[in-house]
Amino acid sequence: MSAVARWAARVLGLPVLLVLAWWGYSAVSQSFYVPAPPQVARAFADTWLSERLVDDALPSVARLLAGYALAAVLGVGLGVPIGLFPRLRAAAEPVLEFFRAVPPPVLVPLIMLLAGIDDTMKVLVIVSGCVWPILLNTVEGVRALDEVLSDTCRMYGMRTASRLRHLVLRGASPQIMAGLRQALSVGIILMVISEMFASSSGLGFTIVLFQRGFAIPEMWSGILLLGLLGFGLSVLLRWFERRVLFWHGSHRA
Amino acid sequence: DGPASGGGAGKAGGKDKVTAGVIAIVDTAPIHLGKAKGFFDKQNIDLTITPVQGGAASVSGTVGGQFQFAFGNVTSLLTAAERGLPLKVVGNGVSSTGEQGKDFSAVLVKADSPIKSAKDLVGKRVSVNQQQNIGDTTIRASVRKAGGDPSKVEFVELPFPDAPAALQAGRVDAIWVVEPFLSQAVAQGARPIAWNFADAAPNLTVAMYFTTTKTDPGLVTRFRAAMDESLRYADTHPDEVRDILKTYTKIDPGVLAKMNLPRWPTQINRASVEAVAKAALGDGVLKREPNVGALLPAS
Amino acid sequence: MGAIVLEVTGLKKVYESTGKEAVGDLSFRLDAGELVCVVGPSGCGKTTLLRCVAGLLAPTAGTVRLAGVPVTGPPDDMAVVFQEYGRSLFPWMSVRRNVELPLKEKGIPRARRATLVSTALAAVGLADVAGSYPWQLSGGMQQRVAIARAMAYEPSVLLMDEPFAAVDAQTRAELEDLILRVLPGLGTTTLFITHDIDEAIYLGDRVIVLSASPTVVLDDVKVDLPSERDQLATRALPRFAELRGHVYARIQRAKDGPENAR
Amino acid sequence: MGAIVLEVTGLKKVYESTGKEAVGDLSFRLDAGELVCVVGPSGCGKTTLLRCVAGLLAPTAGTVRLAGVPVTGPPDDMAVVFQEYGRSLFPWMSVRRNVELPLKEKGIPRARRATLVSTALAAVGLADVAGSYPWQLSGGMQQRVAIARAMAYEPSVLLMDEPFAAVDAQTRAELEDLILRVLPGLGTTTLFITHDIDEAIYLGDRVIVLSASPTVVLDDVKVDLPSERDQLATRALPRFAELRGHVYARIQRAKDGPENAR
Amino acid sequence: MTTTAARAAYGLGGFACLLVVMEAAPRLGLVDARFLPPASRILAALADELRTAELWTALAETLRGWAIGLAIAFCAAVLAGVVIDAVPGLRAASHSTVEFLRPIPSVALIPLATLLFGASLGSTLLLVVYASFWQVLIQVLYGVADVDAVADDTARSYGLSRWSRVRHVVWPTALPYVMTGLRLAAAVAFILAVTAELVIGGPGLGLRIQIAQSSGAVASMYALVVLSGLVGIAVNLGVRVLERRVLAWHPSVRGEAAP
Ligand SMILES: Nc1ncnc2c1ncn2[C@@H]1O[C@H](COP(=O)(O)OP(=O)(O)OP(=O)(O)O)[C@@H](O)[C@H]1O
Ligand SMILES: Nc1ncnc2c1ncn2[C@@H]1O[C@H](COP(=O)(O)OP(=O)(O)OP(=O)(O)O)[C@@H](O)[C@H]1O
Ligand SMILES: [Mg+2]
Ligand SMILES: [Mg+2]
Repeated sequence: MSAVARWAARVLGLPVLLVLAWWGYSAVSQSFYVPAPPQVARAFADTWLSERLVDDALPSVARLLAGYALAAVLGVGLGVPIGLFPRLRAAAEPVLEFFRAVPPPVLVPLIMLLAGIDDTMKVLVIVSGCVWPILLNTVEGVRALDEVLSDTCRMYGMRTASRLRHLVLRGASPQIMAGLRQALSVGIILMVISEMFASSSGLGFTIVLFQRGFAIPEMWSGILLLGLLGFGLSVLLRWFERRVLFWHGSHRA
Repeated sequence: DGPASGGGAGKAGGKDKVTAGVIAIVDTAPIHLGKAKGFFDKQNIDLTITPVQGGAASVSGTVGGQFQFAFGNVTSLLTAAERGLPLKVVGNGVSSTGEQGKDFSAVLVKADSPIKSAKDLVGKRVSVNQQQNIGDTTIRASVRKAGGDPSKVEFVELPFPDAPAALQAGRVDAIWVVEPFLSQAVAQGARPIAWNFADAAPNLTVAMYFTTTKTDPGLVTRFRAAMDESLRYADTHPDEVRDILKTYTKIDPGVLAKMNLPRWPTQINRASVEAVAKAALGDGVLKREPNVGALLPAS
Repeated sequence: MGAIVLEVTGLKKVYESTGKEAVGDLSFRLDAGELVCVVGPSGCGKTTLLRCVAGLLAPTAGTVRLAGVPVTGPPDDMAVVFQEYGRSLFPWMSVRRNVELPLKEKGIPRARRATLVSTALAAVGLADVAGSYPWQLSGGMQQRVAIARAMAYEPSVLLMDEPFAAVDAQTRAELEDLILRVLPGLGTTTLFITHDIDEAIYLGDRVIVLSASPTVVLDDVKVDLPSERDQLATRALPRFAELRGHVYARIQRAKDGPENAR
Repeated sequence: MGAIVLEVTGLKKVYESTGKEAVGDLSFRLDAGELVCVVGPSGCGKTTLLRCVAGLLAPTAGTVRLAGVPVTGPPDDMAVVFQEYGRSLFPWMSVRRNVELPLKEKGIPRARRATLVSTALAAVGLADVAGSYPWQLSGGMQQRVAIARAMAYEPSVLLMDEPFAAVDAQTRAELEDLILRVLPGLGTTTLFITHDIDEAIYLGDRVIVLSASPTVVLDDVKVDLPSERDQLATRALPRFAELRGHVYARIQRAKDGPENAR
Repeated sequence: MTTTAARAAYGLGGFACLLVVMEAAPRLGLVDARFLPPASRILAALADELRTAELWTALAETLRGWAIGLAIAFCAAVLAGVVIDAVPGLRAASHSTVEFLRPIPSVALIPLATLLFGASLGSTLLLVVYASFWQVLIQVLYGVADVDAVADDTARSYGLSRWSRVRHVVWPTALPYVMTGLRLAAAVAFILAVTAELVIGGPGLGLRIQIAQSSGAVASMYALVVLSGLVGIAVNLGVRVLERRVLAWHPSVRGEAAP
């Protein structure tokens, strides 16, 4: 009982405080754009506890997961060689930094030009944002590999494939996990942005539509859903992380 | 009044400091022109024009007290009013020419497209810059007028600048664009099949200037006066309009010289606003019958 | 013994980051199957030497040849026990997997691998922690895992850098005897760095005494003790004490640097 | 000697991750100013004991008291030399800064700090690498930096975990004598873990012999040698050999675990 | 081995490849040159742009919002990360909130931003700070978790105060992560500074992009995008220089000098 209560206090304490603060602010400001929590809750129930969840949210989440997975593969796949070879890094970094600084609202039209306006485009938009934290963290994680450990691998004549698998990926995994965590929320954000273009359904599209239609409680309910989605996915990621990083100081029992 | 930052209203040298949130497009040429001509100074208004990107931002900026006046299209304003936002229209913004083939807004298809008229849009994919807004409402009007079933048109959102490329690549069947993209796309081989603003209502009022119900009525009157003068001047001096466009847009000079300009009458076409409201209600864009009378100014 | 396996000629290493000349001018040879111990003061360049021999560090001058071939990268069939034993184990692998991985790489079939691993772990007294992770072990146990890994690999050349530094006296004696028992059978040529003079004499066919850095070879002592060695009997031999005294005196002087070397 | 400084009663430590009972039931005391050496087989729980005494690990049962006060976290005025010397140095600080940081924290004025740091570094023979970074040093040099840091701190309780494991015989002897020379003057009470029995007897006022884990105290040997010690003379005493033999025999049996302890 | 000059040469080489691709793709008809002009035309438009004074004021305006926003976000996130790590239980208590707030897109905050600040610097700052704050925070949280147990024990046993431990042990350990966070946040902050101007209005580079976009001036639009990219490269160069200074001791940097 008390353990459950303590757990609940830990997980829910801060959110409850924040909701109360929001409530207080909405009561004081009386602003049209800051509805009170009950209003948002009602809007949430009306809006999302319906077929909308299946029609709008599910396809969005599917695209999000596809983009995220692709970004993870791409980020790690590129990050490892870039981290391992200083010359490749020197050559690739300016180009990558160039693309990294291009804002999605102008990148999206370019992607539309090349990939059309359907799901492919939306997935690519998600990839285009998610890949950076994973890539950068992978590169830095690979660069920071323990020298004694990599010398050990070299001494025992480990082939490239197994060196990648047993040393590089594992050794860089704490930092890669940081990148994966970053990318999760970036992915959700880009899911919304991608649906601001060439869409007629989707979670992000619906939120933007609410926003433009001045359906403010509904818009906040959508944001609430995004937050819950982020939280839910992060719990999954934490579970995964605990399995991957069980050996790391931060996770040892 | 709102937080200190942003261009709030205030007195400067006996003049009212006023900030207007306005999209940097062809439609808003009069306010730029009027400012350049000193029409606002004449009304003791020290006007700052702040570019905004769309209706939602101008509405929230106005409600938040950042702008005293802003520019928004009819559907956006009707939606905001339906939601109970305390908005009040000041005066006309921009109107359709009402002439088929000579308006500033049209639905285009590829040169070799089998689509010949608005009726053929049924079952097809049409791009609009924003859904549930004036674009799809007026296109449905075109389809209805041509005898098609407007509920069977599929809309996707594409910003105007990106629409011609999507059309060329065959990713949509038709696009809705306004000037200068209209002239540009036509020059690149696209073919207009419907003039949706002209179809929707005779001399459709497309957008209006608005403020909040809290703004000082004296200031509103003076702004209206300056704005009306600007509209009249713009409507009668198309060359100066084309010149002023060079200052705040980057429209290619070749396109600029040839493109169709909208009309800028000072009178709001109430009937057209009510028609749009009715159509929007019918299409489900609006949920309730809006109180058009309360939104529009008395005269 | 047999042919020259390892030949170090005029080796010199200057660390660029500090400009420190760690190794001055080293030359020596190892014959096939020999076990040669290297002693020298702390910081004299033993580890540096080992890393050059292993092909992990490019010498500033001089060459290292293995079976006549100049070493430019880590050679095949060589195993190393690093001084930083803790960092040389994969924290994400169990002890067993740590020992097994190089064998897998070498292409040894599964059944043989399992035997090699369990034999090696049992030999270092860690049979019961095969499933543990390195960070669940004590320092000495970690070091023994590194030793087990090297032994299981059955290398033709083995480099060990103070491999018994973290184990207690008795375990150390057992490990010394393990080395003496196993390596000759495999024909392994071994370079064994230690700071325990008794150990060097007890284990080695020869003892190379290094000076303080910049390092040179101060002495290359042939250990003419009976090849059958025993912890109590061998160490009690008068010749053992003699050699010990000799090496000790050499090292005493070694700390004063290369000038006073000879 | 003086009052009881350190009192370990019924200490027991079970590592939860593996369920391993590292320390079974340990009780002993240290008087003020005493230097007590702890020997025991590899993996018996010496480091675990030290970490419990340092307040870094919560015991499963039993208590550690320092000057009568139960230890719940790292106590004031205590210095530790860790077995993993390499990881206990901060790679982002020069050697000098590594030694200086705890002194700064203690609030020692700058001038005195500088003296303490340079004295300590000179004492361990590292005066000339004060500006280097730990990763530019050899293993033995790193270990000596850790020792210098502890000595400069002038703690009232000093815990050392195999502090001379990585240095050569001669340096080791010098460091032993350094300890014997400096600590009594400071009145420091010292718990010194080693696996070198000779060293334990040479240094200690007492030697605590631990069994294999789950650890118990196997023997607590009073070293009744003259308190003035000398590397050659003391080690040559018949009593030294006697004590050595006694402890060695104890340890021999220790590996068989606590059942066969007494 | 890889000296600064060599690195620069490699970097230029890589960039040249990009330009070749960007020139070739429209010319070979892989993309429609009307919608994506070849690199030469984009660069010519960029040269034209660079000659106008407005561009430089716009750039300065954007960079101002970027710099202020990044500085606020960075300091706040580092502080928050360190506090979350230092106060027992706070990490667990804040986890759900952090994970809830992080995925909220800055674009969704636009109404709130315009409501509070209109099309002023305040709006830009709100969006910039909100987006880049999390990037740094997460890196800090992972970085502080990377502290070596022995190093931390050492600090604790020598009686280092909590603050000293943060300063001398936790912070240097987290620094490589923080530098990555800074690089991530710098780009995100720049992207949001531009996007905020693009979406809300407000003077700056984003507004110029938006005007070019809504005027159908494709080459100018891409010229401005290229300019954003170049700014990104410059920022990264700066962070790399900083990194070589503050992480000189770290394997990732010190290894660079050695073979
Ligand atoms: N990465 C490095 N950068 C600069 N100097 C170094 C580096 N590694 C070692 N040195 C220096 O080279 C010298 C020899 O170091 P090395 O590690 O080879 O000594 P060692 O003989 O193994 O000593 P020990 O017995 O203490 O391990 C030392 O003076 C050390 O400071
Ligand atoms: N983090 C841990 N998790 C689980 N078991 C551990 C952990 N640390 C140590 N042990 C176990 O506890 C026992 C005692 O370890 P400890 O490090 O105290 O030994 P030690 O006496 O210091 O040995 P050495 O002389 O080899 O350093 C060992 O069996 C070890 O496997
Ligand atoms: Mg060494
Ligand atoms: Mg230990």
